[in-house]
Amino acid sequence: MTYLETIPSEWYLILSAIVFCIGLCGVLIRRNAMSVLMCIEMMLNAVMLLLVAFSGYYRDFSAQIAVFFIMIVAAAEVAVGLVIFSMMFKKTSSIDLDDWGHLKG
Amino acid sequence: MILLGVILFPFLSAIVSFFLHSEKGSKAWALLSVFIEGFLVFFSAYLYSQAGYLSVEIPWIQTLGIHLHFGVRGFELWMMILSAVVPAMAVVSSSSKRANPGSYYGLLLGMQGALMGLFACANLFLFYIFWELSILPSFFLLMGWGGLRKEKTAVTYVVYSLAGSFALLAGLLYVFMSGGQVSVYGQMGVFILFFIAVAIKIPLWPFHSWQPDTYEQTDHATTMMVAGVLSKMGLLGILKVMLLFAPLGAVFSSDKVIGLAIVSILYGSSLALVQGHFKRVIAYSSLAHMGLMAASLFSGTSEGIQGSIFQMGSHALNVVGLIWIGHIIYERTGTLKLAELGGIRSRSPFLSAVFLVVILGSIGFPLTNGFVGETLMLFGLYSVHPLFAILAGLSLVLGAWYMMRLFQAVMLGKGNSNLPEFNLTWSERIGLGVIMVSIVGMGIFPQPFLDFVTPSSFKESDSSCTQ
Amino acid sequence: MMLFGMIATLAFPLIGFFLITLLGRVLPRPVGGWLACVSVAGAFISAGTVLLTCESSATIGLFNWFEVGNVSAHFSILVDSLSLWMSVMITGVGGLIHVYALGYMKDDVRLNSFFAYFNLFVFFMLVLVLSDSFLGMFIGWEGVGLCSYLLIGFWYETHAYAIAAKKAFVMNRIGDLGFLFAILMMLFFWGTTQFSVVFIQGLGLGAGVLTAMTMGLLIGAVGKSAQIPLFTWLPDAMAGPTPVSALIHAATMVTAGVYLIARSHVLFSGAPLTSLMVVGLGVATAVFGALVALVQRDIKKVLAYSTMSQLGYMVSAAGFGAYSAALFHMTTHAFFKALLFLAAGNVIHGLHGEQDIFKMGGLRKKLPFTFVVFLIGTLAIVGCPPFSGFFSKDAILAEAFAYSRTVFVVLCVVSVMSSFYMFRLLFLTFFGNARYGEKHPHEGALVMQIPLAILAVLATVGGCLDWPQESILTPVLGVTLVVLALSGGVAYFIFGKQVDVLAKQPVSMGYRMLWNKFYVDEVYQRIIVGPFLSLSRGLNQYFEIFLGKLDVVSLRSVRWVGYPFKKMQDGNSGTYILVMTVGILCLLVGLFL
Amino acid sequence: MVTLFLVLSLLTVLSALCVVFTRNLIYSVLSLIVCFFAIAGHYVLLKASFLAVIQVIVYAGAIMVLFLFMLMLMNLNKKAEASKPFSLKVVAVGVCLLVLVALVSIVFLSAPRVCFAPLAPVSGSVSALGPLLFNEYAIPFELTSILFLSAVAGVVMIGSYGKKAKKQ
Repeated sequence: MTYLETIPSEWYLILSAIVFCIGLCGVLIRRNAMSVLMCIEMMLNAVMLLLVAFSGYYRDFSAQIAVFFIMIVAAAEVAVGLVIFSMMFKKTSSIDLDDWGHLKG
Repeated sequence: MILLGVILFPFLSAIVSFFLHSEKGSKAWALLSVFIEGFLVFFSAYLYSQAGYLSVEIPWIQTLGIHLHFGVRGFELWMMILSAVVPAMAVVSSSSKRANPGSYYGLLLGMQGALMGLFACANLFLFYIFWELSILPSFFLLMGWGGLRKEKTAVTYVVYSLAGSFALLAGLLYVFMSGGQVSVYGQMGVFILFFIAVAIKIPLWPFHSWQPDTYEQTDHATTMMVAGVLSKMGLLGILKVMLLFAPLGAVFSSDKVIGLAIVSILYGSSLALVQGHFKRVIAYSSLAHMGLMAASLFSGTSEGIQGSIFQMGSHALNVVGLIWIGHIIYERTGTLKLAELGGIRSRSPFLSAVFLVVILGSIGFPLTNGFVGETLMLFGLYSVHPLFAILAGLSLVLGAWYMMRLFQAVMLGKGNSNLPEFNLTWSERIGLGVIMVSIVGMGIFPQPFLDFVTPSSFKESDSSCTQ
Repeated sequence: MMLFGMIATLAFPLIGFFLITLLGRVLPRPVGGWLACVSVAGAFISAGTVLLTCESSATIGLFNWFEVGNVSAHFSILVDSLSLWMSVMITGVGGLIHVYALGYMKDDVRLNSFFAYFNLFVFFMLVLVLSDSFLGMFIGWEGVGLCSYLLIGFWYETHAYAIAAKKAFVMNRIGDLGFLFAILMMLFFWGTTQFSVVFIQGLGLGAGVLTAMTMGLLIGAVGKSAQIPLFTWLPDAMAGPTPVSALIHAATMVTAGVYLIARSHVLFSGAPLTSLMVVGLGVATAVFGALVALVQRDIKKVLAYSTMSQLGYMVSAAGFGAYSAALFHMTTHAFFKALLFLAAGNVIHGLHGEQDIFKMGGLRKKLPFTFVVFLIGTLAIVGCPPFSGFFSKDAILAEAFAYSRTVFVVLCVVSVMSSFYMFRLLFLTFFGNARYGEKHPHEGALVMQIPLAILAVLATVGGCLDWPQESILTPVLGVTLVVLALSGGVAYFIFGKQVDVLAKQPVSMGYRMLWNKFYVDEVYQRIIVGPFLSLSRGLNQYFEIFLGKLDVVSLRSVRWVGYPFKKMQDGNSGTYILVMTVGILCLLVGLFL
Repeated sequence: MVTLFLVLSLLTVLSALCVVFTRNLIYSVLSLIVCFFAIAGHYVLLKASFLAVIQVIVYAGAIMVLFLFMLMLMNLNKKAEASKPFSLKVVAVGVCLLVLVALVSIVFLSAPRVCFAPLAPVSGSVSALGPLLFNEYAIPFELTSILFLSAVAGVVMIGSYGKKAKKQ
């Protein structure tokens, strides 16, 4: 019995849902820009986990390619995000999300 | 295919003219494109007189079944000739010593293109597009080269026009949804919606508060376009759209509309009496004339309709003449306030002679183009009800009064001493001469123009909603 | 022959007008004037030859103007005894006045434009008289109004003259509105305004409709011939140069109303109510004019009011059916009124613009020729037997006698009053002590004297044109002679002697009433013009501002509605994400559960 | 095998909670690294060995190092992090739980469509992924290089923003 038969797909779904919601909760709660960024990374990983799981279930590698591309995008995103935070830090000497309210309506 | 050329050419020349920056170059280009456009229109008029009906149809958006359908009938072609002549006058009379003349002439040509499209379009969808398109250039012209209070005027102008086109859109959608066969009550609703759109554009009495400011604030070429042709769009809206899509509505409420139009006639002519500014007098007088034309369009008699279409042409000519003279005076004395003007007749007899002829044209003096139109229109109103004819006839008396007051305030009297010398340049002399001769010419031999707009040309093509 | 003659009559003044306007600057000064006189004379000769040679009446179609639906208008000349006679009179008297104007306007800077307008006026008057349809007549009708505007306001530098011109034009236009209304009715019923069609089918209409149509025509005539309601422009029209007053406001234009009524007598006879109105208006105007003329000081104003009262005569005559008498009186009136005006012009010219008769007097010695001519004119207008006035006025009085006693009595009283004010005018200007200070009046040039002489001859001989029946001659002769002697003596007794006239001005209420012409002008101003202007000013301020406010309010209400949504964008990215997650949650629930 | 799965998922969830609810930033970064290693473990379990390695290198290695580097640079540890108003936190957590409940209920309510064909398991090794990556997905692969280029350009531009301002 291969590994995949033993674990029904629902479990993976629930696991990635939990991690995703924890990440979402982190984004909502934390005021620190860095932790928000980390939580976003976590949400991405939850999705990637699911993708890989289902690529196994469907025997189709294109999902893994998708994961590969998501990783690339995430890397680029973190890089740009961090630079923006550093610039904002230089400007407002704080990386508290609520202080950055200049673009108000 | 020439119709497409007639419509697209102004847009192309407008785009080109946006890139020109030198004063001489942009004016030369504007003149060239205006005359080419004029040639194209007259050539299509020739074709129309041979073939009897010009149309071109190109499928455009298949999914909605909307076609680029341009079809021209007698009175539409008459309006296209008008919207070729008036810009020509505007360009000839405008001096190019202004900020970025290229875009100025570009906007004028763009407006001309929008008007050509509107007059030639044969389906409601295109009608709406060009109806909207014509507001844009006038707004930018007002903002770019307007008078002192141009911001407020521009806002009022755009708000009114867009409210009108919104009503038009609502009516259009209703007609489109019901696939052309509109129930009786539907026609009433559609009629009211279209009427609002048209009443704002003409303008009729309660919807006119944008008009005096716009006429006063815009520079003279735009005023010529707005007063000369844009107001005729409203009237054309009645002919093309309302009478086709909401005939029952028109029949049912024609008396109310005529009543409203007569109120705007009396209101316009009585207010023109007390205006202090040259252009505001023209604004209110054209409010009165447009009211008369709208009223006679609804009179339902073929003479009334034909007279009003003929009057559209003659009113455009008169208004263009008046505004041009206003511009000449403004250029030399720097003011158009009636209190500060006077005594120009002794300085330039030619200008005062042309001014007198144009005034006579606009108050409907026999042997001028105004008289033929007024008589036919008053006849149309008379056949609806004699009282309407009497009330509308009052505009003749009041017209004489405020026009003579204008003539006297501007031309007669001693005039203040520091009035500059009034030698007209050759282009002005020729232009005004052409206007004068054509006013009297149209008055003595109106038949060729009247044959052009015979009502038989109404029935040829029924412009459906989108095909 | 007739075709060519008629077209020539019409064409001459038009060509004259164009020649003078176009070549105006090029021509040396007097040539423009002579050109005008030649063209009018040419028109006179061609009209005269056509009158003498051909008897049959005909219509010559020129060009069809416009045809729309079942409404059509053709422009063509109608040649019959009435129109021919009128055109001969117009061109004849017009020509003489042109010649006179050569002398009178010699030193005016804008001589050419003056004669251009004069020729244009004669052209439009001919169009009015000769056209064979009411629409054609309307062209002449308004054209004549325009020329009177241009000529009254000829010296446009002075503001008052320009206002008088505008007043004349607007008032004429009110009359034209009535005329146009009648034309619209004709177009509505028969699709054309051709005389032949209108007069044949005219009686077919119902009485009410016919009355309305004839009422329209009456309003037009009242507007043009300065009858009661629309007459205040005539005294102000004296602001124009004297030849203008002579030609337009005495001989030709003002008689257009009478011509209109005479021409459409078929319609008027079919509408008894309107002809009653016509008689009433005519008589009222005659009385009013005569009364006011009694006290006027300005020589031209006196003549203007006397024209008004004589017009009242003609209109009332046309009213009670005496069309031929009215036309005959119109002709003789044209002669002697033009004569009087031109003689007055001589006096004014001599006294360098002085028009107040209280500042004249004793001009008998200084201006003998003008005095003789003025005397002939006065005797003619008063109706002294040998002169033309007697015959034409008595023709009307005879018809009035046949029509109704009261009208006859009133008209007699009017003729007594008119003889009184004419003699008053004569004695004040030419007799008594010289009150004109150190001005030294001199006779006009020869070119001014010849037309005066010809007109004087016409005024005397004019009577024999239509020799009345013998029957009424003898008794009426005696009565008029007695009346004349009486009024002449009284006038001489009051004004003739070397008396200081200024002191004698009575200041009674009646006098002041007459002096300000019953305050009619002020009444119009306060009842019609004033409130109308203030209404439009009020509308202009308050209503336009109200509309302006309406726009601002509607714009502001849109912003007020949008404001709460604006507050939500508070810049805190946290709340944005929270709202977004709530949105996603709702989507999830909505779509999948 | 199942126990291994449960251990790893428990580890992931705990470290995820730890990331969110620790005060100190360093601890949250470290717990995130642990979480990434757990997920890499999951990949290994799912036979996606190539992805597991990539995960370790890219995420645990590169990105987390970057985070640590930025934290040290901005020495954020000192300041006590201001926290959001309590009521907002409760609402946020409530919303997240609701989302979780919604997701889980979708999983159980929707009909199970996944059916496993008992074929031979396929390993997600590099030899299997490589040809796929460079044949079918060649274009997206090249596009990622452009993406990286723009990211680098952006970073350089924003990064140098401070220096240019100082120079003027």
